[in-house]
Amino acid sequence: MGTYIPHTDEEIAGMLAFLGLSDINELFAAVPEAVKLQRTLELADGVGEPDVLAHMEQFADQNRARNDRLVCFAGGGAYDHEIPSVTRALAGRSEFVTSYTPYQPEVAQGVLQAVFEFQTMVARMAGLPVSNASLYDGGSAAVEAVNLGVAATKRQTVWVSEGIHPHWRQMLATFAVGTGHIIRTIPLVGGVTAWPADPTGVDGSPGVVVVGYPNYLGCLEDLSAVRALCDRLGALMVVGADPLATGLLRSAGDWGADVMVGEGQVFGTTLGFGGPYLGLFACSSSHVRRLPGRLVGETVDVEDRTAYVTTLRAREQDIRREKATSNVCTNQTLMAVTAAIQLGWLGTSGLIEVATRCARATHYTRGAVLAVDGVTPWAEAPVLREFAVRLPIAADTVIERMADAGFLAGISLEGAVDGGGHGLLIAATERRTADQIDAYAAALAKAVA
Amino acid sequence: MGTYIPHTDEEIAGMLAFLGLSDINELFAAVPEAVKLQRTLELADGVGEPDVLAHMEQFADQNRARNDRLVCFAGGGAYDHEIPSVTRALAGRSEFVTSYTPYQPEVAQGVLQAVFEFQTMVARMAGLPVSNASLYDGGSAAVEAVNLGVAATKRQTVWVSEGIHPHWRQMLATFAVGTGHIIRTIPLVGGVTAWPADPTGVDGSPGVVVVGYPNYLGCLEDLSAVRALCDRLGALMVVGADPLATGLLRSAGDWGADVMVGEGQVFGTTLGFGGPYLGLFACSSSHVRRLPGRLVGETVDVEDRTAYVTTLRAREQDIRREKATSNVCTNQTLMAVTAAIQLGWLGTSGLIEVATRCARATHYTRGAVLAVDGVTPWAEAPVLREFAVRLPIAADTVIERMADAGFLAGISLEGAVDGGGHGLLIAATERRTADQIDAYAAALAKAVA
Amino acid sequence: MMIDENATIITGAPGGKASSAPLLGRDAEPTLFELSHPGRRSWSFRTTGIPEVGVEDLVPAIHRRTAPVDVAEVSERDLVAHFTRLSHRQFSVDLGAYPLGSCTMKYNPKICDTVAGLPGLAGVHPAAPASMTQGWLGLMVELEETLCEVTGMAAATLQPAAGAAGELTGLLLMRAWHDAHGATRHKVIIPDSAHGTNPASVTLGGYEVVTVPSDDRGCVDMAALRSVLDEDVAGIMLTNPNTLGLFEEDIAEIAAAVHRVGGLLYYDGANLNAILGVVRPGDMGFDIVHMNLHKTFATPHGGGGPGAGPVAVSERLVPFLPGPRPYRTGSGEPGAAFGWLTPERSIGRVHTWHGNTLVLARALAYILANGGDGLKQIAQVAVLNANWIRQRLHHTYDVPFDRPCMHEVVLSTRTLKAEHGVRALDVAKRLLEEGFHAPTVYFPLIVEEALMIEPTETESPQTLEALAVSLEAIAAEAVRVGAEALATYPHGTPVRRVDEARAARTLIPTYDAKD
Amino acid sequence: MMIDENATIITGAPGGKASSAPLLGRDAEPTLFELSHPGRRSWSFRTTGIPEVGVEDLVPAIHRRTAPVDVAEVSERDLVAHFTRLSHRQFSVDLGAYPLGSCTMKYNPKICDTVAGLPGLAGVHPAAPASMTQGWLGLMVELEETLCEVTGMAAATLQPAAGAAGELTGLLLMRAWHDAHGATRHKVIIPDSAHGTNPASVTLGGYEVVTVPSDDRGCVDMAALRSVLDEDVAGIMLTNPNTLGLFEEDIAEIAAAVHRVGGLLYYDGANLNAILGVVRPGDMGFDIVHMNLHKTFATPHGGGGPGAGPVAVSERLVPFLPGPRPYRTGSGEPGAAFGWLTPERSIGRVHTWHGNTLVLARALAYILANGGDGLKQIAQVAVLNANWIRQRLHHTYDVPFDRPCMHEVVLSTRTLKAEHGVRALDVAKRLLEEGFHAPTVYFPLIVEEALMIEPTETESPQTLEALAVSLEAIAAEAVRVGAEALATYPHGTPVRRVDEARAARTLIPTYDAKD
Ligand SMILES: Cc1ncc(COP(=O)(O)O)c(C=O)c1O
Ligand SMILES: Cc1ncc(COP(=O)(O)O)c(C=O)c1O
Repeated sequence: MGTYIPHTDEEIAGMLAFLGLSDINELFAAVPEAVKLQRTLELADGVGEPDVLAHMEQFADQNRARNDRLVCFAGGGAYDHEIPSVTRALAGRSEFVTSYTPYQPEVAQGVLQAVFEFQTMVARMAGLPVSNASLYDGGSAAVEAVNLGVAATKRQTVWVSEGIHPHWRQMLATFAVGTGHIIRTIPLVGGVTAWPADPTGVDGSPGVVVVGYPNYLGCLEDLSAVRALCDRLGALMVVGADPLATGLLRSAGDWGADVMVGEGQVFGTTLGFGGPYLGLFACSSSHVRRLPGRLVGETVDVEDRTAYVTTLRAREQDIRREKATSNVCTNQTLMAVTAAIQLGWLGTSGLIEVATRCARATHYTRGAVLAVDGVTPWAEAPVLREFAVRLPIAADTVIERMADAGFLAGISLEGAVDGGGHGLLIAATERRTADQIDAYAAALAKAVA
Repeated sequence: MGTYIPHTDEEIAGMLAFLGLSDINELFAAVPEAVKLQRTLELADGVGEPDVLAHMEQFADQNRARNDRLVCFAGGGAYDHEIPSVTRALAGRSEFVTSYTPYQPEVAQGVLQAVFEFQTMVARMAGLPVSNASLYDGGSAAVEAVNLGVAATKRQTVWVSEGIHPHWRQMLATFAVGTGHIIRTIPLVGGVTAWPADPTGVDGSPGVVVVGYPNYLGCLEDLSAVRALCDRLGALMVVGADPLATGLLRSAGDWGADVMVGEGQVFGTTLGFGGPYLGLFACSSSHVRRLPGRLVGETVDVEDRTAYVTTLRAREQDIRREKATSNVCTNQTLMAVTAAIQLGWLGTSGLIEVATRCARATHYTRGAVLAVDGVTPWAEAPVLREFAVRLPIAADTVIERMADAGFLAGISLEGAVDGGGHGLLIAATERRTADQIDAYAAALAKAVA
Repeated sequence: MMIDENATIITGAPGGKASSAPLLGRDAEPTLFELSHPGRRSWSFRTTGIPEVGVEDLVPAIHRRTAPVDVAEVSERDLVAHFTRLSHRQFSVDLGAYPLGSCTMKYNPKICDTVAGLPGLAGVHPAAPASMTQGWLGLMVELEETLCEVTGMAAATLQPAAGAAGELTGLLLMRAWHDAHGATRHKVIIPDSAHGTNPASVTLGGYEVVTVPSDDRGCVDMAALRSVLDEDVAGIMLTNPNTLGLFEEDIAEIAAAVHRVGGLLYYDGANLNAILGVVRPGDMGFDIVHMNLHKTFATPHGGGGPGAGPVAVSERLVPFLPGPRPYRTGSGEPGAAFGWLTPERSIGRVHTWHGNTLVLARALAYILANGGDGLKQIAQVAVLNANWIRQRLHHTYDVPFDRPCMHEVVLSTRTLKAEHGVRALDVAKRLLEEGFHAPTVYFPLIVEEALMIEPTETESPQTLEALAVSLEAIAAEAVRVGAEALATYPHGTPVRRVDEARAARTLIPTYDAKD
Repeated sequence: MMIDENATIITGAPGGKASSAPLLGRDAEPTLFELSHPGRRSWSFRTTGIPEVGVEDLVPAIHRRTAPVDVAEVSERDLVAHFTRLSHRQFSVDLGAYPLGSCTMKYNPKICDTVAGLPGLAGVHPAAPASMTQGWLGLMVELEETLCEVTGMAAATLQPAAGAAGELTGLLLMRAWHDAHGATRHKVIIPDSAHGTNPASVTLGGYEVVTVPSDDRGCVDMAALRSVLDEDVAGIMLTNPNTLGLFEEDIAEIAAAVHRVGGLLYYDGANLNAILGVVRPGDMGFDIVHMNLHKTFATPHGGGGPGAGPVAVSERLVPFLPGPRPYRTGSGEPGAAFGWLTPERSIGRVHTWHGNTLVLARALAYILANGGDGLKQIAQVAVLNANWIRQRLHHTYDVPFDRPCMHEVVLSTRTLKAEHGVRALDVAKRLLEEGFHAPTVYFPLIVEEALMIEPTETESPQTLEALAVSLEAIAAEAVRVGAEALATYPHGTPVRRVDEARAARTLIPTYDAKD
């Protein structure tokens, strides 16, 4: 029998007999012959685990850009942060890994409490009172935030800063086709969003304004201006924030945001070529009944002991169906638990420390890189843990050359901002050393020469 | 405070105050100034975990003979067997890893039952009714077996076949100095032990006879002759058996052994440069009160539920003190639990399968190697999963040359048997493929040319 | 014997006893915030040699936060104890049978954890160019081709992060296709047995939900379906086998009818496990298919995610797939065998990067281990197990649609409730006490007091036996002790029945919301 | 509602319910042999391309076994469930405080697991030549040098697999040294407070045990010691701080007296954690020192092992150390910096290979993380924690030797027993119910009703607080409810008090021994 099937042939025969059947294929009598597959699947037969591993290791080996081979200076929403053994060990506990969504709270307090702690941590970083139990990734969190904002303001127009991750903006465009939202991109000038004084054109006044903090170019924008704009327009303020940066930066809520969304990969989740990551979503209390996704709340059991349970379920698809606030069901719980563990490891001082170390490494890198002939700043606005430069030649070429020198140089700004082809987005995390950065700058000098 | 110390300075101050102390060094008032260390330890200050890992990875990198770099054909009591993810995952459960010897059975049923299952599996492989909860390694198990035998027969002379692992024989010699045993090595002829017809010389008749199965050269000896010998001499028969080989071979008990000892590394423990490994020890019921080490037995709790507990404790050092059967306290429990898991994964059919695959690979390798010019068999006796050959040049030289070709060629017989300098011990496990073996033989042809 | 009067409390924070370790299973585990004590720490970082510039020089004043984010401060030792204890308060597949209907809680092979942890897969930045990520692209292409063979479709996107994301992606594909053919349509049909994500996705896709009833066979009522089919119908979403665990026998007719009015068929792949290698959605006439890799292909559910919901489509819909997509360039140059391509009429991006990639890697490893032969056996035994349970229990519980089922069976406590007031929930909670996870309850909505049991193929016959014996015993007990007594269960769990109403009434979504 | 009469039992084996998961914590977990069913399997191996020769052609008939070894046959899924459930029946450091005196159950950093799993360390064959294992040899030399600095000794062997193995190695070194100096001696002195392995090792070393009593300070009675010292004394074994947690203040005098008669001093390093960086055995006059890396240097105990018991010696004993030993060759050639060397008068090999090497790697990683500064803080806080417990509880329990202790404190229930019949065992079992592991009981033997508490430095103040509160509450409860009631504990553990007498009376050492 198949690799992970316990049954022996005798047992199968016995079970079939109990069902009054003689052949296992009779189980599929309800399937019309006409549609049945009349051949076997054209896939290789099953192989032993060692062969499977060997096969997968071949793929792994063909990835040149693994962070144990190329020193990583790429960011853009996915960062090469320290993941301590303790986080891997705890997040790998099979009780967390192999359980389903906590439908039976009596036997799911482990996941429920961990998520409750996660929600508390996210809310504190966001400076907002409510956080959900996770969404797919930063981009999907942004989409849900826009849906919430439009539903709240009943206005379909959405202003999105060009400083929002280009992939998030692409997702907003994709899903707007279904929801009918009108997405208007507000350009960056000098690294910060140039908000129009007033709504122009047919779109009308926006119900939602979305801004990045720091934005995609790593720049820090003055969000008080955005808050003022939203007040004037009566729009919801959605901030796409880097949660790790909150170790040093004012929180979204502190700037007056109604909703904070973000990418939680920075808290203990491996780069993993982009997934699974962790969509963060926090908002003000007034919007809790429009919250997308699961929400864990504290309560008590019949013996009055503290207990946790998913709550406000009436918002969700399985109950509200076509009127649900979102269609999300399976989310990224394990990454949320991982983040709670990683944040527990960082703690209050560690969150500040890691943000500070990233900022130091980034500023040190920026200095070294801008000292390279022909490399100039993309924008003058202040940066924290990531920055963009203009190269004398195409960024793609430079990235290829830098790989030969042992570095993943960064991300080309091609397609992200106008004329981005010569733009390179560079991030240096707490894992980068002065030696690595100096070598990087030296290699860059050769690469652009 | 130190890396893994929770205390804050305030807490330490508070605790000192509670003790009426003002300085933490006052805690060491009982230590005479004269002997106190008047300087700080000349060791580097503590560093963060990433630095520690980097330091240890350097060592790892400097090991050329790692089985992910050199294809392993070395055996000699330590084998490169398959260790599935499932064994690693289960044996790595922190409840097994971070618990102490099960002194409180009410909260140690996990380890106790796993060890009870281990004992059952070892006893079944040994063909003997009793197994202990593990000893340090194969060699220490052999030493304990000899101690038991001498105690049982009150005769200090021990006959040890030259086919017993040379390191085991060295250990027997080392510890005999303390126990006063007289160890006599009985030579191998044609790969099998040439037992003397009768005791000769001053030593007198042996109380214990120790033989390997298969022996160090991989050869299978006819143990019925050894049983007959022991009957004639009134000696205990101790068999040093390869437990994995019992998938195909008759068990020690089946041959009439009184005690079986063996190296349990083959069941899920990594090569790890030789430790921690797993000493196996099984014997007949008549010797249970002389059993060295811990023994888990089944019993019931006050509610008559099945429970497990360490038993016959009166044999042990903590109770019997200088009259204990052994001084062993901490043993290799985690490796015993690992072996139980790995054997559970193998199961009845898998134990046969892995032994068969090793035998096939070994015989295939033997054929290919003996086809190489100038390479001849060391002995003609039948082999199972390991064999020895005579090389035209020094084995050490060949091993170095083979490494350049990507192989750990085997183990030199220098010091193991007379004239072993040109002898090479070769093992091929179920992990070796025909391609690897063919390449090995080709490389060997070059190496000896 | 006396207790020290002037014993000083050195801290108010609760101590690290295994209070919640189910070894003892009584007390609650304090939150990390309660265990927290100012000044404790676990973190450590590497030595970098980078000058320690002050925060003032790094962050302009207006951006700098004044008060730190209060996360929690614990030692690594207490961090480990806390989460290890929490794990002991959590049921999981690794602890026992988890017959949660519609969720396919099969065994998650450990080998896949090893695969997901390979440095060469886990350590790759998603923005690295194709030339440096050939392994990942090759893996994804191989998986896509495999999934297409399994579903009988032409091509697939691996971007959707879960089933619901796949549904919405599929509906946007539907919309794009109709738009491209100049026909704006407004309605999408779903059966009343559909999962909640279906209607929710339809709305987000900008369509209006039209629900068709199930007939007495538990299948789509053909007459009702025909009555709602017209030129305004963009398509229909079906789960087959459906959420009653029954195969939609009229699928060919349904497909023909829907296609006749120009509609498309969407296949909700949540139940794909039942038909692997037996019948393929593509051969049934479906145009769009999502798969839940975290169900059918055994990637672990992680307590509620991550999953992966690739969407495969028929030839005509390929130009609309989300992009960029990995593809075979056909080039022989090293590092150029695979590349990224965005279909010319792509609906655009539906994931921030390329999907839940490490989940994809796990799924491929699982498929390779099983192979084409193994996949079919999975379906066979999954269906066998479910039918054995049905046959064994159909005298003990009501079976609303009592005929051979596929991979899951929906029982009901209708009679038990009518005669003894015992509800499905009571049976479920009582089963927890037996050491099993509960079945899915009250779904599908069209079955009253539903108990939806999906054993999956990895539960051994003796486990089925034990499950059946427990369910029989509970039914007998229900009659014997009555509803009230049964309603007190579970007793031996870390917590007993929880006050869900209170949780919603006085919402406490964070530790800070506690008065 | 009825139960199916002709329901067939498909297998007699018990099912895979989480019966033992402490989530529910009632039923026992069946053994793997009971879960076993003929024909189940988990194993899989790689494709090798090696011809499938028949067993007959591989094994001569006389050697071939006739019946297979009946191991157990389970699916991988049931294997995982079984051992995961067993793990839920096991207390561990990771679950809570483990104040087991003399065992130093401190937190085991997870980083060390990562180190022990490095392919470059875990994948190395022990017989590979030095030229191909330079990393391992370098690691071992660095550890040896570090341990020598910590103990104040000249050189060390890393071969002994645990403390007891180190003891025997040390005694053989003692014997070798005396033999080399032509004086065969017969006696080794140990205090009556010594751990059982000491006398047991003395016997195996071929010596006769001479026990000296402790005086009213809990230290070696100097007068008694002097009275037994003569030319026939090979040496003395001391634990300092001793097993009462007290520092042997007369250590200098003891050393002088023993050395005067030509004896050697052996240091049992089980309690080294108390004095790291404060005072070194070598500076106290010890000639031979064993360390328990699984205590002082935080390598996990694994439910009873593995450990590592390196033995360090003073200059004069170096020539006798076990061999071969890794050493710095001084050569600059690549791959030749380190080599193996056997001391000219070596006592020989004491381990099959080079010691519990992966445990050694963990210990070095731990030492590097802590550093010289951190090691001293470990001793300071370990001693601080123990003294806080002593001070806090010395009115509640008897403290036989009520003066400042080192890393552990020995309490006694003497008064509680006299007045209320409550024994140390009852307090220990009652403490299990509170979620703590019990202290060591009835050791050292010279203290009646001993409760030996070693908090270690990694337990936070709040954990100490909780432990103290529980012990105070138990003492109060003992008075309130009396001995009988207390003797019924624990209640909430997977099993309650077990019948140890029966286990010894009717021995069941394997599943097959069951009637
Ligand atoms: C029938 C059905 N459809 C859709 C879904 C949604 O899939 P996901 O949870 O992966 O979003 C589920 C999951 O429970 C389901 O059972
Ligand atoms: C004081 C003392 N000496 C010696 C030993 C024996 O050490 P091991 O268990 O590592 O053999 C112990 C271990 O408990 C001990 O506490």
